[in-house]
Amino acid sequence: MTQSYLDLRQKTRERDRSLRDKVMSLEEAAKLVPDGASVALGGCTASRTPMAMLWALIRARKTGLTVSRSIMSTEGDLLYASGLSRHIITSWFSQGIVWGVSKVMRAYTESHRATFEEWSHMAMGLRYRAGAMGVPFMPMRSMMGSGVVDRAPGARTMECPFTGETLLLVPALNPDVALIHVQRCDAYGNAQLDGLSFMDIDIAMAANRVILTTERIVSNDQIRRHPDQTKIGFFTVDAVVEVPFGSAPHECYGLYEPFYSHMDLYAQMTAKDPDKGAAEYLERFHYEPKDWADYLSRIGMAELLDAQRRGSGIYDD
Amino acid sequence: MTQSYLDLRQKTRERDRSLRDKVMSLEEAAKLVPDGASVALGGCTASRTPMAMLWALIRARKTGLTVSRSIMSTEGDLLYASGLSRHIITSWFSQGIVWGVSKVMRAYTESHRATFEEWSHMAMGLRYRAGAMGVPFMPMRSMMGSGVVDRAPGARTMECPFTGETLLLVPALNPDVALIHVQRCDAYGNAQLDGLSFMDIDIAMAANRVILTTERIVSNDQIRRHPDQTKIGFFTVDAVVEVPFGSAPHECYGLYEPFYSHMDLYAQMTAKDPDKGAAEYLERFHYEPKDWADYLSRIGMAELLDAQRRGSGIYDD
Amino acid sequence: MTTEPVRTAPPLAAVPAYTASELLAVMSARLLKDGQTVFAGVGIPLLAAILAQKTHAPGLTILFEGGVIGPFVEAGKLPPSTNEQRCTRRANMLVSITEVLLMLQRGYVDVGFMGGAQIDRFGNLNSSFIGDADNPKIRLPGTGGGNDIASLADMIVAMKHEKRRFVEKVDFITSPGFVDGSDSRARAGLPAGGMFRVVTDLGIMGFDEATKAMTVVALHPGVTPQAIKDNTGFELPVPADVAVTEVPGDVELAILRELDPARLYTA
Amino acid sequence: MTTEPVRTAPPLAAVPAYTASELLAVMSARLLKDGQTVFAGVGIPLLAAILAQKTHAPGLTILFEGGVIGPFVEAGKLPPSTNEQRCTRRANMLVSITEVLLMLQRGYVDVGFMGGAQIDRFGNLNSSFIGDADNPKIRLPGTGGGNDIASLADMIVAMKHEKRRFVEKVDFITSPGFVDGSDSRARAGLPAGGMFRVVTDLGIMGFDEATKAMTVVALHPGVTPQAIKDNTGFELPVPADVAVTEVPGDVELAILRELDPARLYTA
Repeated sequence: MTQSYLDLRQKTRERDRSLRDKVMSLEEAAKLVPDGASVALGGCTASRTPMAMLWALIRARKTGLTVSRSIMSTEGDLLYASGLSRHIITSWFSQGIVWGVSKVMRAYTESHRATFEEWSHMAMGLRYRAGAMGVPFMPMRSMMGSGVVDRAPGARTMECPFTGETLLLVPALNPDVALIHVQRCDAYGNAQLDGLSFMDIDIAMAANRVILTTERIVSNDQIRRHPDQTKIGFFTVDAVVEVPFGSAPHECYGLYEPFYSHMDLYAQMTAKDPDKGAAEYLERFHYEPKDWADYLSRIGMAELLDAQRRGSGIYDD
Repeated sequence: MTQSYLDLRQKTRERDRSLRDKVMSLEEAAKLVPDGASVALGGCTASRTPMAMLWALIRARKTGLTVSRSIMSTEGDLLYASGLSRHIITSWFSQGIVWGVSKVMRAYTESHRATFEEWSHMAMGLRYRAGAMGVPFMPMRSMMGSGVVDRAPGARTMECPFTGETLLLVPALNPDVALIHVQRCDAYGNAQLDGLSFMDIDIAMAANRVILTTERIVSNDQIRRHPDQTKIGFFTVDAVVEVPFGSAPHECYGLYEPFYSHMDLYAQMTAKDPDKGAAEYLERFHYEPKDWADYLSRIGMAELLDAQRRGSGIYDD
Repeated sequence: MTTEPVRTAPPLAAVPAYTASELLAVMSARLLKDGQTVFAGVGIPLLAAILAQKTHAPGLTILFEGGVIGPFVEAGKLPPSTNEQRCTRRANMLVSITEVLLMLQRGYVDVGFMGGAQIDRFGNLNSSFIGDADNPKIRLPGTGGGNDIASLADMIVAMKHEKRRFVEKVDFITSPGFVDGSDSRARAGLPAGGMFRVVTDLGIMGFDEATKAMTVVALHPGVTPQAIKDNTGFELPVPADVAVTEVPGDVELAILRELDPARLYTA
Repeated sequence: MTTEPVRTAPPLAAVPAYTASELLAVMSARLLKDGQTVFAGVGIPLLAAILAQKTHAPGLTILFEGGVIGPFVEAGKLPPSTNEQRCTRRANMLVSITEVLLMLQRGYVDVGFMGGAQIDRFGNLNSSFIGDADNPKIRLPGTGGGNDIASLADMIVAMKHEKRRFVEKVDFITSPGFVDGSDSRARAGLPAGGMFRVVTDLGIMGFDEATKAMTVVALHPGVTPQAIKDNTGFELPVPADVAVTEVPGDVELAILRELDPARLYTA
């Protein structure tokens, strides 16, 4: 599971890491994710979820992915229901606290049709961080004494050679592909994030391929005016796709909050018969729309305007 | 050397970490640094050096400090010559490449009057990072095969339990006190850095006490308008001192570049007889000035204006 | 994000002036001290922390798992999770999730404060599985940062007091309390932190210094020792001289209702 | 920041059109390929990298140890170290020092490029001690990031070719080359990276694939095999069919002189 250093170096060496235009469509970017790949998602819960990219992968009928994220919300349900992934690695998995426990997650895991591999939130973060740093593990001080550690593949305790203390070592996570949605980046993939960065910076460094979706593509000159705001560097990025409202119905910091009515609709659709409800949801919002604008139209213009008004409010006094 | 977790926690627990006014004078802040303490310095080489705070400590005739920094420039010489510290832990130690090897460093180390403990630059960074994370070590992949590792106290190799590879473990560095100079912070110690952050964020998290000097104290409201720009949090900070040109004759990003003529003067003064030259320099610029403004006056107004003009130029097109 | 929300029924003791959730929030808030740093989950913990800020602890610092330090949440705009932009309102600092959890590990946090779905005699919490982990009756959302917080900070847990929630042994330890009691927590690799208080709609519980078993510290007005024992799935000692809490005050209740006018968390 | 600056005397071969430092910079620049990522020290390495950017490698990405990715240094404003604001001019990204060094460890850097004070047969570099480390004749500034770069990247070293600098065994290994030769570098825990080229005012050296000992790859115009051997403190093989480099071109020299009008690094 943990990649040897030489393997990791070799994969990185083979990538074209130069400053070059990487702009493409969602459909082209989807081709960069092979069936069966391990994929990490940026954002957290209902925030900066790379929804448009997942939407494209579901439409492309990809299968067999192993998908990791700090915390999974509705996108986790859709991964299971579409067959895009039946193995999810995360620390918490449900639509969100106000909507209670996910019925779809329960249906798939309790029937053993899918796996939810649970790690503590810090362990997820440190697994990505080890991957970002090019070392095979990180030492940490939680998870021990719990049932979580017993079920976490690869986690192991060690006696610290400096202090004699018991530490937990968690294995590096170097996903094949990372999908990250950002507020803005340039055509080369220099991304500047506003607000909460979650685990995205480590994920981008850890992955062997990075696909950025972005609300806006800006000029390289604009990026260079504030280089200390660049949080993901072009040399880690392999594809750039401009997708306005690319996290909908989740939020994108400073631009739009979650589309709450639509989130409620999703919860209602999946409440009674999760399998049927999720299938219907996928049909209506993923398979049928002719393009991303059509997807947004089906969510609804009033919803979009409301989410945008609330989103930009974070900068109001 | 490596602090046990319970010791580290206890020290942190005893600190008042609340949101409160911490503004004081250089002289008051100097009292927070006991003789013999281990002290980490922010910045790197001739950039954002906490020069004013060191100046105050030298004037307060403190002694016996163990001082660490990513890279030491002229402030290292002054630590040796003033007796403030005779044990320096760093990765590179000399005024700067253009001035060649430091004569003062050579005089003190070659005569065994002082110690220069050498670690690789990444090892310095990872030692602070381990300290910042609250773990006793970090694994890394350099220093091995060199003479540096043999002389680095506490560094040890391990066989990775995940990959079988040989890794180096470097021990956490949790300094008693960190001295960090920033462009701006509020009275509580929320600091926002522009440009290069060096190792300052990790140092602030790792230390058991943090003294910030700042070019300007701004309102907490101003900080809260851009919370994602806060790089050092108030809860790690114990003292805030406003000192304009607090890194002079070194640089502070976006505000002033190094005072090159003065740096040349220092090199000249210490070139022939390093002991005598450094003593004279200390007398003239550290012991004699009646206050910080007098120190700056002795460096010279024209020098200051020139450094400031060059410094602000980084934002010009 | 730690556990499912505490959706409580009307309080057992007949005090119609406030709901069980309001009682929980008020009692929890009073446990927080001015100047402390508290790592709070959404729901009752967040409400309680803001209530404390607006009453006796104006210098309380709140941390959210999303990477937020020192925010001031606006009345009527409670965040739906600790990882969304509403959490960042007027914050002092935003960092990554990993960084904010590492601050906890480094020791900068005084109190971890979360809700609970199932707890046992030694304060272990379960938010992962009801039934056998390999073949669960219910797959719950999991730990989130709950495990990290419980492993590294002094804990306050706010939850509804029901026999099915207060069990002899949790089905699964998601977030460790004192594990098997006495020094087993430290022996497992967790020398710092541990359960401090469990606040319920019936009373406030602490833990015996030696055995680390749960014990009652105070009862809410109108709650008898027998009532709390009857609602607990294990032997819960009630000292003869047990304290009785003060009922929620009008100011406390008014603040809570202003914060959560839609009654998302306090119904 | 890696080693002391290369302060060279006039070139041995009588080609008055350029200085030894200019020769070093030009020859080094030609080794860099378009699209590569190069971790550069100040002095000749930086000059060479910018020269490459302005000639055959416009897509070359420069990294500086101070935490700078993809800057465009201005002519006449060469930074005095890799850790000051001049390094950040029109950069794509600024990160901490630790992060930029970790990018190297993660494998994002193609080439490490630094100066050298003392090198041995296996490409080990010394910038720490002349003489015995416990009682040195000269205490040098130390490794900086030199050790990290040499441990983790494919290395180009630019330095003056003198017998006292090219020694059988360095007094102290600050930055490892191939350690004791053959597979000893990998066995020491350094499976990746290693010496690629050493560029001097006399020629360009590589390393034998099996033994990892230094060998001549090319000589500069006018330099004889004997001359390079005479200036080397160990047995340095020169193949019979050794290549000869092309003299620095007018454009290359013009660019260098525009970059460093004060001749800080090219005198």
